[in-house]
Amino acid sequence: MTADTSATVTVRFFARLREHLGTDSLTVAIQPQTTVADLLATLATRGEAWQELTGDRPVMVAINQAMAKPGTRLNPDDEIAFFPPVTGG
Amino acid sequence: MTADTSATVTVRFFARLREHLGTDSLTVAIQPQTTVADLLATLATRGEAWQELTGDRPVMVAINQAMAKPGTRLNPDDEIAFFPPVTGG
Amino acid sequence: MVIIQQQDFDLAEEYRKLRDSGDSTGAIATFTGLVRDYGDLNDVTGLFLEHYPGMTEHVIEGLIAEAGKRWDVRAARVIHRVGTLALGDQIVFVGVCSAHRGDAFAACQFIMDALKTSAPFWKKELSRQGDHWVEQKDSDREQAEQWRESSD
Amino acid sequence: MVIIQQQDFDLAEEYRKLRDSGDSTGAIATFTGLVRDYGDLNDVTGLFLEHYPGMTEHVIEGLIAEAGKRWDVRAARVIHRVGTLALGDQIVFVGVCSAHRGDAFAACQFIMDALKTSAPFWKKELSRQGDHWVEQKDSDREQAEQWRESSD
Repeated sequence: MTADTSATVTVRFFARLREHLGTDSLTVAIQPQTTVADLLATLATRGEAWQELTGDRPVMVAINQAMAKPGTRLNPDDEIAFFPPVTGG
Repeated sequence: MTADTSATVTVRFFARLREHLGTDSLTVAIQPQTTVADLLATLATRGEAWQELTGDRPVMVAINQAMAKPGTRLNPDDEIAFFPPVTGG
Repeated sequence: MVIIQQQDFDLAEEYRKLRDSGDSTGAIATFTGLVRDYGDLNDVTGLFLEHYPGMTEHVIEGLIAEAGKRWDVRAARVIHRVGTLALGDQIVFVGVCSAHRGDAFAACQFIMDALKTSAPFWKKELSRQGDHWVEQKDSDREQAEQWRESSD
Repeated sequence: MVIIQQQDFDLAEEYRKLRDSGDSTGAIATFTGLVRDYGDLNDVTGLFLEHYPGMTEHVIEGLIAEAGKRWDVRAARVIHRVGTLALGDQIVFVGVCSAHRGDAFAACQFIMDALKTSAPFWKKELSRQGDHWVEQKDSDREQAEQWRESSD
């Protein structure tokens, strides 16, 4: 089996996270078996602002527009969204 | 002390009772110390239809537009209303 | 504000009046009751609603006052129609505005539930089988009782 | 029916559509949320609302479907605005029509409570002190949790 090193996911940020990171979307290469928690840890190394993703404040995650958990595995071409707890209504 | 034999109350009927008795209002002389229950017993002697007032089906009473009970005493010029349980809304 | 009337009412107008009650109002809950095509009878064509003028208004004003003691109520409006109503007609409107959504819902539902068991209205169903005075339902009494149990 | 839009909505129009859903509809409950003059800050001048297009609609449609399993729901409409809103503006509308008033109230309140903790909207308060992303409130989480405990 050959690892598919060209696999990527789209990562989106909303609200406070979007403003804090200064980006609303980016494309990230993933290894097979990568989980949400792995992706967060990788993103957190991009710079000081990015440590917010693994800090004390809660970060929610959705995969392909459905809520997911830190242990959920990613698949190529998934849309991963990170955002603060929701505050609509 | 002289009994005030000229004292009267207005009696009103609503809904099913009004239709059943064929009247919506009448004036009744009362003795001192007369209660709601006394008034009902007196009215029930007016004819067969009037026995409905002391029959099995519940009859609610209001005195001067506030809910009252069988033991409540009447005062001259009171407005006494008899009606079935309410069904608005 | 309690209004008993024969004519129809306009929900948009009632809502506008509730909304005009101030900038601190964050939540408006409304309830509207309509004439259904079934009731005690199965082919209801309309209703006749009778009330006790004067007492009706006092009772409902009392319910609004009680709601105001239990919840944050910035304004409340109740309209109840009387007379002959057709299928699908509006019967009753209850609207509450509050600073908080939970309070708006609770006060609106409390007023509606309590109105059904304490305001002197009587409903006669009109149908092709004949007319029929509606009997009070156990479920309505139980619904109203719930508010006593949850009393503070 | 779920609509996410920048422009304002007309309660009368929403109510009319709910009412048109059939003669068996005896009860219509509505809730409208408005921009208040206080929140986390005390001199709020407006709000900015952001959402996750697509996911928002799916989540709310799921809440309406869940409400339909738990209660008699003949029709339900949800409108939520996004973008910049001023003080007193309408933010959200939830309307439910049902054959029964208890079901109309319960389904309307459930959808509204669940929307607040599960639909991907984020609210930024605008004030003279500056802007401020609103934090989720414990009370909103608890309100939504209540519906789980009372689950059948």
